Amino acid sequence: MFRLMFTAIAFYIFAAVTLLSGIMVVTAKNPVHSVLFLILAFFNAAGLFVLLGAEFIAMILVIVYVGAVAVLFLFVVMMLDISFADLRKGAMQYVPLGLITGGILLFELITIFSVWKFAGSASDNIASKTPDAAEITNTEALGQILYTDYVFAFQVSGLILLIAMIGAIVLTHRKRPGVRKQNVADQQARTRDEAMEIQKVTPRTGV
Amino acid sequence: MIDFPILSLLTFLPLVGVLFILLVRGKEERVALNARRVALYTTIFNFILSLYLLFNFDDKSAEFQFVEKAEWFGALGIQYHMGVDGISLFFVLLATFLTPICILSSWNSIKSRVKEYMIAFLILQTFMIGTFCALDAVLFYVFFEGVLIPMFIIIGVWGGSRRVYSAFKFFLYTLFGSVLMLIALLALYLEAGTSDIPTLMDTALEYNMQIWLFLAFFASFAVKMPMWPVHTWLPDAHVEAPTAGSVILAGVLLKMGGYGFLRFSLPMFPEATEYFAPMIMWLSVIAIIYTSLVALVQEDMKKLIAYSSVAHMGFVTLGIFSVTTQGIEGGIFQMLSHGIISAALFLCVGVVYDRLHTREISRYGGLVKNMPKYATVFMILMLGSVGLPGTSGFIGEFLALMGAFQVNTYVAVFATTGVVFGAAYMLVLYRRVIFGAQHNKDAAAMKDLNKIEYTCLVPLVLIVLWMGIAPSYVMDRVAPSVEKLITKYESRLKQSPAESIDIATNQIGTTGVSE
Amino acid sequence: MELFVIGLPHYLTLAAMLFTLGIFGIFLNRKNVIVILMCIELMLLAVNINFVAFSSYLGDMTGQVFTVFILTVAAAEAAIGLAILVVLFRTKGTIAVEDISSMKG
Amino acid sequence: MENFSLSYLNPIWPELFLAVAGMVLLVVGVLRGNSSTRFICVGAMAAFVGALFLMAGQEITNEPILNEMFIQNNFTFFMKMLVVGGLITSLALSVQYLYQDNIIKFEYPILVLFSGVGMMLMISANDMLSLYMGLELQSLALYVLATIKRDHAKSAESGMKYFVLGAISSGMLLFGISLVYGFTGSTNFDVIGTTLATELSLGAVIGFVFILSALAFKISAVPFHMWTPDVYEGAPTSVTALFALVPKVAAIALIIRLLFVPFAALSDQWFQIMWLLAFLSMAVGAFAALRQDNIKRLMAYSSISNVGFALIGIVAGGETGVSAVLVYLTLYMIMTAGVFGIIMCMRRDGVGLENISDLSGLSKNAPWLAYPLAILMFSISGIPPLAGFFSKFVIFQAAIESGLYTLAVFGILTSVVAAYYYLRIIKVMFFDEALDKFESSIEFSRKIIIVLSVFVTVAFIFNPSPLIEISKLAVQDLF
Repeated sequence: MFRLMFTAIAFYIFAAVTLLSGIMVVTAKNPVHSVLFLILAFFNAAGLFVLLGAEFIAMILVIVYVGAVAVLFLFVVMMLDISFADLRKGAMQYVPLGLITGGILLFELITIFSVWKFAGSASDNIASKTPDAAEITNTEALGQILYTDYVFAFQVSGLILLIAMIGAIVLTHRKRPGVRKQNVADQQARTRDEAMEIQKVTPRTGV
Repeated sequence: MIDFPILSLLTFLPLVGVLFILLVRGKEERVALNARRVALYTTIFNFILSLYLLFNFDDKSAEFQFVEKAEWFGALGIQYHMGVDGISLFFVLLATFLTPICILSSWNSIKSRVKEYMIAFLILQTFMIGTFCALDAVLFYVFFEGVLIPMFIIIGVWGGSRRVYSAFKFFLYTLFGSVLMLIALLALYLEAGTSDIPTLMDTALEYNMQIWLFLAFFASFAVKMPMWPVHTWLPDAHVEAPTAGSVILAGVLLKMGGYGFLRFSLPMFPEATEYFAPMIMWLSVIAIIYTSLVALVQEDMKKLIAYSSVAHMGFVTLGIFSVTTQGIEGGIFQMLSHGIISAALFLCVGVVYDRLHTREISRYGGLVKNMPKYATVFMILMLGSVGLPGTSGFIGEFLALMGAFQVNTYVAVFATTGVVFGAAYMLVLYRRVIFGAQHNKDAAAMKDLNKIEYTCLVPLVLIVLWMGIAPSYVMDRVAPSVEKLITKYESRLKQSPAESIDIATNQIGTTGVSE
Repeated sequence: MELFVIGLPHYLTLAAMLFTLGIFGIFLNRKNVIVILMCIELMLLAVNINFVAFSSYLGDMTGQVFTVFILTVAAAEAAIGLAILVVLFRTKGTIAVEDISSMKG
Repeated sequence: MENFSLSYLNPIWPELFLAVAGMVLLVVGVLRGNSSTRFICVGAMAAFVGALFLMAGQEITNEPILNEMFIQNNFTFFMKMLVVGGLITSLALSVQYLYQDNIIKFEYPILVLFSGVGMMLMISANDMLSLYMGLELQSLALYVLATIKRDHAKSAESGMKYFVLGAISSGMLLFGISLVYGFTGSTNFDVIGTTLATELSLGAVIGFVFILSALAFKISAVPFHMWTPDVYEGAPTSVTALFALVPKVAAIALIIRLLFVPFAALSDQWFQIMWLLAFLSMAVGAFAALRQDNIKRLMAYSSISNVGFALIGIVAGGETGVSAVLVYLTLYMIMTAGVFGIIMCMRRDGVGLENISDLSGLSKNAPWLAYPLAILMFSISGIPPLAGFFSKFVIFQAAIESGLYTLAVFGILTSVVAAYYYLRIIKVMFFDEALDKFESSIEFSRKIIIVLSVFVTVAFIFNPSPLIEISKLAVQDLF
């Protein structure tokens, strides 16, 4: 009973904070605040994942999302010198339209969930049954199928990351003329003849 | 009978000419001259070849002759199927006959982009002949629609000042009609399981289906004809097109509509034809009277002749949709006759236009003094157009009216008044251009017909007279096919007495659901 | 007591709300690309909640595996999106989306 | 695992080969720098050709492999051939353009190559997961390609728009997938199909609608088309050519597979959605194009209306309908390749031109460009005897056969409207006064593409059967 209550309370807290910070992401005046609220939302979502027994995902969400993606956002927001005040001008004119669209969508989705029912055979269709948590941890369970059953997707995700890398480089990398870089090979290849010049200096004439 | 594929040869020979013209290189003037020559020789040779068709045509038979069949669209069971019967024979000849004349008539008047011009005409000829020979509905459609491309270019590139507008109007009007026909064609194909025209003619269709298909085909042919009230593209196209373009437009392209009625509408949708015939006959009468009146007030020679074309085509539809032997034969004869006469009339306009660069009637006058030969030729043609006995025009109109009389007296009476109007506007035109005072110095100084113009016009005039005096040569060949058409039409009507004429309750218009 | 039984519908409702919020945010911040990108992240978060919840309630690992890949791809997507944003800012000096309509339709 | 042998991977060899080739070329590019761009382009084309041969030599298994995530059958074979052919074409068109427009980046062909891998995986997907991964692989590469002319504001804008809307659509796709997964308990196409066939739940339908709208974005079907004109206009022309040729084909292949394999049981639902999409796409594509002056925008709207026509075939369904779609796509691709080849030749004083008015009087200056373009325009507007007529013919035949009279009549009427704007291009070229000449240097590969495209367009009438028969064969695996 207590356990149930604890779970429920935890769910409500996590859910509420996630939603509220989500709202703040959308409405905050300063994008820096948006990013920070996004991070908060991710943290709380990670909490929800823990409640659902998916510790690994929760961890990844924190590490990848908070650690990398959100920080990347923060970095870009701060790097670009944008006058954010201008960006918000006229934003309010879309509120009614957005509210109507969003409202309808939400209403529909919640209606569906209230009549929620798995397909009768849904549980027969399970591809990879979740192993008993007492025997094997969530991370290990995931690892066991990620590199075997899902090796195909795993490889493709590698390609996607490669594309992301190429893309980021090709779009933003710029050769800066005038920046001197150390070239170890050149340094090593220097000979004494190149490096030194011996000149005879006669007195009172200078070099 | 014969083993070599004469119809394919006739159809595709012009394309060989195109190849030759494409190969012509060198200085612009040389290229132009060679292009003209190649085009002329090709088309003349094609005409001679088509005479072979005429002489070997079995005038006792109502069947399709010179039939060719080959695999084409195997996956869908659509064949390359060509053949002619009495109805189409003379249209093929009309096309082969008028094209060399067109090319000859533009020998001097077309100076820019001669090469392209000749190519366009040769391609046009391929499509025209193909349309009249095709015995497969899809093949027919390909040729029928393909005509738009060269014609669009001819009007648009070598036309008058408002050529762009006219070319677009021509193209889009005609396309609009024929895409509806495409849908109907597909429905027909699926209903009957074949697109073979002879087979389709023997396929009995449901009444409601017939009504819809008839309307769709009608949309296409009526625009092409053109019938009132969808005729408005024609005056524009005629006025702006170069002379040869007008000639071919009036001479051959308009006939495709009438030919389509005979080939598709009547034999395939007999019940629908019976249902719509009275309406179409009234439309024809309106066309005859209304456009004649419009023609009466025209100041532009080409526009006047264009409107007269619409009126003459009214006689054609009147004859065809009377569905009597005389009516249909009259309709066909009228089409042939109009093909020759209006073509020649446009050439006549071209003759003076080349000299004075205006088509305004009021700018001319008293040409009889300085152009006596021209006046003579023009007179014969004018009389032919009016329908004077002894010219081809008379036979066509007379037979068409006879046919109409048998079906509906009122229609015939009203149509007859059209003949009077027709006489009026043509005579007015003739009087104002040929007689009267020579108030324009330039017009008075114009030279008479030169050799090329003479060569173009004289054969046409001779044919007008010959067809008027001895129509039986043509009629004998047309008659068996028409007879067969009528017999089939009537037997089909008897077979299936028209069921309830309730279009509203049928299912065709609503969207079905896929399986 | 009903209130304390946290079932699948709770998670799904939360996810639906987050998803809707993301779409609403895109409407609201039509001018500000960077917030739009964040809204997209919110949408993806909602999707992840859906997947993990389903996975948990079906007793199936597939949903979690899917989430792992969504996270990976989303990271790549964010990297590209931000790179494009930087390019846009460098060429135009602004990231306002409305300026993007220099091409008229 | 102990029984694993390499032959197990046979169906996926072409993709593997391409991915490895891409990485090798990437290394070469990195070592040799941007001066090797032309070489890498040729290398990428060679890799694609190699993939074509590998595919041609493949045995058609129709057995899902790799945890049932990947399938190779006649249908995927046909579509992949089409996609790879389109990619080779787009690369062949772009080599000279890259140099002329100063986009000398060796990453360009590599991104094209990887986007190709993504499309092939997407077509072969037999699981929601592999679908998503393939889709993202191609999308990410295409986002970068749209932006690749990075110091050019329009290119950056178009990349941004494409990216934002693409990301939103993939969010919707995922949401839909999650719902379908939840309701059926599986992400596998076949399992979803059998589950939905026995039991239909509202949730799965909603999820499916989300998936479908996301894919409607990818094929730019109205009302998800807003991005298309801007992206077409803003992206460098070679990228626009790529967009016009390939991704839509892949996306339509995906839609077909989804509709007829996992969601076949929902055909009553998707019938209405697709009907509406087809209807709106044809209408918007035809009418919005009327007031365009930019030829790339015009082609964007043209592609929207053509997607509408292709969707008619899907709505019609059945073997006839789907095979008609394949014929339609093939011919549309061939014609578009020629059109873009010619658009790329529109250059004066080192600047690429995009306005229709720039074509003025082209028939006098450069008949070897004007006549092909005129032929292609007549063909796209569906005038016989050109190939475009036959593509419309098979589509409308399928429509009539399924009793879709309203859609067919409406479609054919919009095609008349569309004919107007295609004619406008011809009018400008043939009836208007001539301007200065275009730059005359046209690379051999581009010439080949234009000539081939025009040749097929004109000569298709002589033997239309093979394509139709092959496409009939290809769709048999779907039913």
